[in-house]
Amino acid sequence: MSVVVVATSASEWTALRVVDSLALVATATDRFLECAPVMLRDAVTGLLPDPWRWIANGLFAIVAIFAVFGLLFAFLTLAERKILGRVQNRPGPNRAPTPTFPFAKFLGKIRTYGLAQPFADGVKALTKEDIVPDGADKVLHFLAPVALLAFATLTLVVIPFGRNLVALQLDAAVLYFFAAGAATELAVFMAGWASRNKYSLLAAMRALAQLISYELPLLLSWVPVVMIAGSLSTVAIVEAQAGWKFGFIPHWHVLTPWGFAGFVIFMVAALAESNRSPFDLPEAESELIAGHLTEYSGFKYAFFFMAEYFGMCALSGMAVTLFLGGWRAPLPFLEFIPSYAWFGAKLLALILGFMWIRATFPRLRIDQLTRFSWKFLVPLALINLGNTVVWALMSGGSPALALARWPVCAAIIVVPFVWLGRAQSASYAPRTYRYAA
Amino acid sequence: MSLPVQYVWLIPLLPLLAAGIGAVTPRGGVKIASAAAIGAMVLGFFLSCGALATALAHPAAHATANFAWFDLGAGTLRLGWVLDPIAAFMLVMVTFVGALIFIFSTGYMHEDERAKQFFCFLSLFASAMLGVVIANSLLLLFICWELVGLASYLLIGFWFHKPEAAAAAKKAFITTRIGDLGLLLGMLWLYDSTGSLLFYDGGHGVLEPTAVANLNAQLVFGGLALSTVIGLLIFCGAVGKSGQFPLHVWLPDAMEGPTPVSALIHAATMVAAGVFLMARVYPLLTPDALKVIAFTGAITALMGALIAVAQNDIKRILAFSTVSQLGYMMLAIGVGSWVAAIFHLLTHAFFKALLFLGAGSVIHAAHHEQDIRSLGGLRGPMKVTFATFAIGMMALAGVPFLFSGFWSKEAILHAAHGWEVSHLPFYMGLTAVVLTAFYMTRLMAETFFGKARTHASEHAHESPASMTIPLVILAVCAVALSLLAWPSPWLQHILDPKAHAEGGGAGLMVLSIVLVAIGIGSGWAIYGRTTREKATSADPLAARVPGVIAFLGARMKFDELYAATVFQLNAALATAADLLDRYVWDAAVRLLAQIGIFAGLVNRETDEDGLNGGFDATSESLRDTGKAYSRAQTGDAHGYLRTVAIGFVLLVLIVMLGGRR
Amino acid sequence: MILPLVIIALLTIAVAAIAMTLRNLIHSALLLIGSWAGIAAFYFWAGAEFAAFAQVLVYVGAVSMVVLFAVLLTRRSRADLEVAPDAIGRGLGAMLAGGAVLGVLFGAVFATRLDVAPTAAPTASVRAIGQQLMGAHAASLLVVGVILTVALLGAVVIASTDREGGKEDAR
Amino acid sequence: MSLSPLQLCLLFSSALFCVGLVGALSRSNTILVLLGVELMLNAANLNFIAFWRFSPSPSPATGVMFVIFSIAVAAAEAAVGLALVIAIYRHQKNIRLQEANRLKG
Repeated sequence: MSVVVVATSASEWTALRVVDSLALVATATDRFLECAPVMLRDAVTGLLPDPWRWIANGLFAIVAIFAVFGLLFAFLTLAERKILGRVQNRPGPNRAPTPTFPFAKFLGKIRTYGLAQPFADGVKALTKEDIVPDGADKVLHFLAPVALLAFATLTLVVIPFGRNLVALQLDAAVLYFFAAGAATELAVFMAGWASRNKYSLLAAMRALAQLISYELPLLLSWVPVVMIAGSLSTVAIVEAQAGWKFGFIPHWHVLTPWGFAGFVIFMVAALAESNRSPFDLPEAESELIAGHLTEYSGFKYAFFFMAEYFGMCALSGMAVTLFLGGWRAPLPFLEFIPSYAWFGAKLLALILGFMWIRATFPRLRIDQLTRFSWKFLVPLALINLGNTVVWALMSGGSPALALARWPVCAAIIVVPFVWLGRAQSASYAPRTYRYAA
Repeated sequence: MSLPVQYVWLIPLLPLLAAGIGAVTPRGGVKIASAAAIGAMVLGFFLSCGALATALAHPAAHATANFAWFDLGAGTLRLGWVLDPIAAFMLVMVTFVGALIFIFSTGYMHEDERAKQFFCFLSLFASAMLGVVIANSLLLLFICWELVGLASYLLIGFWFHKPEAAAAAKKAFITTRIGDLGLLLGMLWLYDSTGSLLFYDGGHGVLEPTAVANLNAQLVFGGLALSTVIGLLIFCGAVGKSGQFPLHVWLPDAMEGPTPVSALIHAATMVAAGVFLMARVYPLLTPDALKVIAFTGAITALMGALIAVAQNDIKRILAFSTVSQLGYMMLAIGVGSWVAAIFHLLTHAFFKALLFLGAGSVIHAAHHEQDIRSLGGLRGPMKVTFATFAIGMMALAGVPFLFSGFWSKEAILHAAHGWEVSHLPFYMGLTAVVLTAFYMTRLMAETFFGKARTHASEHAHESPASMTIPLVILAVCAVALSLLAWPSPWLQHILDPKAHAEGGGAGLMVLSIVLVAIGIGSGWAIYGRTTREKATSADPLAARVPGVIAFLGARMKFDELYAATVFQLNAALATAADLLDRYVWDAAVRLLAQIGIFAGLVNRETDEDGLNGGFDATSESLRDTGKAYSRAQTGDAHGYLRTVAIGFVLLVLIVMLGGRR
Repeated sequence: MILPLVIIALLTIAVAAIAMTLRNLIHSALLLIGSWAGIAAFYFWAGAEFAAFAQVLVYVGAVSMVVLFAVLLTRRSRADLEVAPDAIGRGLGAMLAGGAVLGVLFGAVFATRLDVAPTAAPTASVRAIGQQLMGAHAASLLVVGVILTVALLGAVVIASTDREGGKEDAR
Repeated sequence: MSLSPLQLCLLFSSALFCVGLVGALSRSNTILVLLGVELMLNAANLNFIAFWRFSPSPSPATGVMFVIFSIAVAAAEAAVGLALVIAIYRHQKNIRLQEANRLKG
C-alpha cells in the first residue's frame, strides 16, 4: 500500500528519508500477509541503485495512495448513492453500462449491478465541456481544484495505514496533518473568488467562516490525545494505544471519558470541515446553488468531489489513528488479520457513519452552525482539555484514585454537556414563520 | 463529626461568600440572596457544632492556628484563630440564632424592595461577628469588631429615608467609635509592651501567664499596673459596643432599624461582643480593673431597668432591658465570674432574640404600630406569638426553675453575693430583678391583654410560618438552655476548668424567687387587673409618681445631659479653635504674606528684566524648534519607514567601517 | 544539501518579489502566502519541522484568511484602483532605500567571519520543544498567550462598528 | 569565493527582507504595506533558524523557540494591523496609506 518509513532515530530524519526496511521485517510480525505490502515495495524499488531508492520509494507511496484512495473514492460515491437510495426507499444507481465484448460474444451481456457506475461517471466528467466563465481569473480558476486536491492528498501522507505502513514518518505528524488541512481553506477561497460570480464569492466566504469556526474544536479535540500519548507522531500515538487491559479491553483512547468526548467533538468538527451534511452549507445543492462550485463543470468539478472524499477519508483516518487505536486489532486473538485490514475496516465504518448521518439529519442554518461551534463545541473541547489534565493527574496515584477518575472525568464532561445543551437547545428549534401557514 | 481548628475559618467565610453573592445578585434577586444567606448560616451551624465537638473533647486546650500576616520592620504581625469552649459556644449560638433570624427576615422583609441588600448586610454582619468570636489576635478581633460596627451602621440606617433612622445610625456609629478609640489605644499599648497581639501562642501569647505576669509587674502613673490600664482601655471598647453606662445612649435609638436587626445585632450577638471581649481577655484584668467593670455593670443594670419601666415603645422597652441585662453580664465579669457572664450571654441571646422577634411579629401584624398603649388584646388573634412571647418574658423576668434566664441570672447574683469587695452591686442587681419582672409584666399586659385599642391591633392576625417557626424554635431553646445549668458545675468545668465549683445557695435562690414574684405581682396589680381602656388614657403609675416617670420616660435625660455638656464643650472648643485660627494664626500668616509681597516687589524688578527676558527667549526658541521638528511629522508612513531604512544603512556603515576593532 | 536551499530561496524570493509588484491585490496576497509556504519549506530543510508546521498553520492557515477577508472588506474604493500620483517617485525612493539596505546587508554577510558550521545538525524534537516551552519558557508562553488574547480583543474592538459612533462616521 | 550554507541562508534572508522593505515602501495599499512588514519579520525569523542550524548554540532549541514566539507575536500583529486597516477604510473610504495623515504636524 505504501512505503515503510522508520527512521533509525526519530530525530535524525530529513525529508522523505527512507530506511532499508529489511531490518524492520524481523521486528514486525513475520506473517506473509502482514508483510506483503512492504515486500512488494521492496521488490519494486530494489531494482534501483541505492542513491535513487528514496525517490523510488516516494513515488511508490504516491502511486499507492492515489491508486488506493482513487479507487476508494470511486466506490464510495457509488456506496453513498446506493445507501442514500436505500434509506430513501429507492434502488439507487443500478443501470451502469453493461459491457459487451465484441470479440467474445459468448459471454453475452455482463451484469455489473451498478458497480460500473463510477467509471461511467468518470467518463462523463472527462467528456463534459470545461466551462470557464468570461472574466474569471483563469489561472486561479484552474488552480483552485488542483490545490484543493493536492492539500487533501498531502494530509493522507502521515496516516499509518498499517504496521510499518506510513508514507512519511514525522516527529510532528499530527501538526503537519492539520497544517496541510488548514491550507484547503485557501483553495476554497480561490474557487469562490476566481469564478467572478458574486454568489460564488459569498458562498466561499460563508464556507470559510464555517471552516475557520470548526477548525478550532477540531484542533482542540485532539490535543488531549497528544497530552496523554506524549507525542505528536502518529506512529507513537498508535503505539500508545497498544495492549489490552484484562486481556480483552483495548487501550484505545475512545474508551476513556475524555477520549470519547474528544472523539465525538472531533467527528462533529470533521463533518463540518469536510462539508458533509448536516453541515454542508457551502454547497447545499438543494437550497443554495452549489456555492463556490457553481462555475465549475466537468473534470474540475470531479476534482472538487474527489478532494471532498479524500478529505473525509483523511479525517476519518486521523480519527481512527487518534482515538480508535489505529491499525490495532480490537481483541488479542484477532491479531492474525493483517493490520491494514483493521485500519480499512475502521475507516470504512466511520465513513459509512458519515453517510448514515447525511441520510438522517436535516441541514443547519448558518447562524445555528457557527453558534454551535463557538458556543458549544469550543467550550466543551476546552473543558475536555482540563478534564484530560485531571485524568492524567489522577492516574499516577493509588488504585482507588485510578478507579475514581472514571466517574470524576465522566462527570466533568457530561455535566457541562448537559448544561450547555439545555441552555442552547432552544436556539436550534425550527424557525417559526409568522406569515406562512 | 468534629472540625479541626485549622478549618474554623470556614465558618465566617461562608456568610462572607453569601454576602458577596448578595452583593452581586441583581436587584430582584431576593430569593438568591436570602437562600445564600440562610444556607451559609445553616451550614455554618453544622460546622460550628463540629467545632464545639472538637472543643469539648479538650476543654482546657486553646487550640490555635496562627499565621504571619506581614512583616513589620523587625517584627512579624501575626494573626490567627482560636478554638476553645467559649468560642465554640459562641459560634453555635451566633449561627443558630442567626439562621433563625434570617429565616424570620424572609417573612418580615418580603415586602421591602431592598430586601436583597438587607440579606447582604446581614450576612456581612454574621461573618464579621463570627470573625470576632474565633479571632486569636486582638488585631484580627479589632478588624472584625469594626466590620461589625459597619454592618450595624448599615442595618440601623437601612431605612435611611426616615430621618430618625439615619440619625440613629450615625449616633450608634459615632458613640461606639468613642469606645473603640480606647480599644485601639489599649491594643497599641499592648503591642508596644509585649510585641504580640496573639491571645494564645504556645506560651508567648498576651493572655498566657508569662505576658500577664510581665504586664502586672510594670507600673505606670499613679501606681497602677500596666495591665490595669490596658484592661480598662479595652473595657472602653466593650462599654461602647455593649451599651454600658455612660455610652448606652445609642442602643435604644438603634431600634430604628428593622426588627430582625434589633434581634440579631442589638440583642443577641453584637452587643454581647463586648461581654465576650471582656471574657476573652479576662486573664489580663487585674482586681482594680474588675472593680470598675463591676460597678459599671451594676449601674448599667439598674439604670436600664429603671428607664425600661417608663417606656412605651415595645422595642424601646426591650432595648433598655437589653442594656440592663448587658449590665448584668458585665457585673458578672467584674465580680470574677466570667463563666456566669457567658452563660447569661448565651441564654439571653436566645430569649432576647425570641422577644425581639415576637415584637417584630406583633409590629408586622399591627402594621408597624410600636406603641404598647395603642396595641392590646393581641392574645386572641396571635396565639403562637403570644405563647412564645410569654415564654421569652418569663425567661427574662427569671421565673424559676423552668426557664433558662432564671438559672443564668441566679449564677450572676450568686457570684455578686460572693464578691469580697463590696455588696453594693449585689443589691443593685436585686433591685434590677424586681424591676425587670415588673416592666416585662407591664409589657405583656399592655400588649396582649385587655382589648384592642386601635384599628391596627383589631385587625391583627398571626404572622406567616416563616416568622412563627423561628419563634417556636427559639422558645423551645429558651427553656431547654436550662439544661446547661442543670448539672451545675458542668458549664463551669468546660469553660474554666481551673476554677472550683461552688454549690448554689438555697437561701439566695429563695430570695430571688420572692423578688421576681413581687415584681410580677405588682406589675399585674397595676397593669393587668384593670387593663387600659383607650390608647390615650393615662398610665396608672405615671398618675401616682408623675415626676419620676417623666424623668425615666425621658431616659434619665442622658441625651439632654450630653447635649448640655459634651456637645456644648465641643462647640466651645470649636469656637475657641476658630478664634485662635482666625486671629492668631491668620494674623501670623498675613504678616508673613506681607513680607512675602514686599520681597516679591523687590524681586520683580530684577526678575522681569534679567531672568524673565532670558526665559522668554528660551521659550521662543523652543517653540520655534518644536515647529520645525513638527514639520518632520508628515503623517507619511512611507517616509518614516524610508528614514528608518536609511538610518539603518548609515548605522551599519558606521559600525562596519569605523567601529571595527 | 545546498541545492534544495538554493531552489527554495530563489523560488521564495521570486514569488515575494512578484507579489510586491502585482496590481491585483488578491494575486499579491496569494503569492505572498506562497512565499510564506516557501519560508516554511526552508524551516523544514533546516530541520526545524515544528517551526515549519507552525508557520504553515499560522500563516497559510490563519493570517492568510485574515488578509483575504481584509482585502475583500476594503475592495470598493476607487482610489485604490487608480495609480497614485506619486507612485513613480515613491517607487524609485523605495528601490534606492531597499537597494542600499540590500547592499549593506550583503556586504555585512560577506565581510563577517562566521563560525564554522558544526558537523551535526542540532536536534529539536517536538518533545524537547514542548519541555522547553513548559519549563524554561513558561513565563514567555503565558505572556504570549496574554498578548494574543489582548490582540484578539483589540482587533475586535478596533474593527467593530459602534452604534453611537456610526452617526459621527456618516458625517 | 565559496559560500558556506550559513552565508547562503543569510543572503536569502537579507534578500527577502529587502523585498519586503521595497514592497512596504513602494505600495500605497495599506494591506500590502502590512504584508511587506510581515515579510520582513519572516526574513528575521529565517536568521534565527539559520544560526540555530549552523552554529553552536547554548541550548538545543533556542532558535526554534525564538521563531515560535515570533510567529505568535506576528499573528497578533497581523490581526491588529488588519483591524486597523479596516478602521482606516471605514474612516476615509479607501486604504491609501498616504492619505492616513490626519495627525501630521
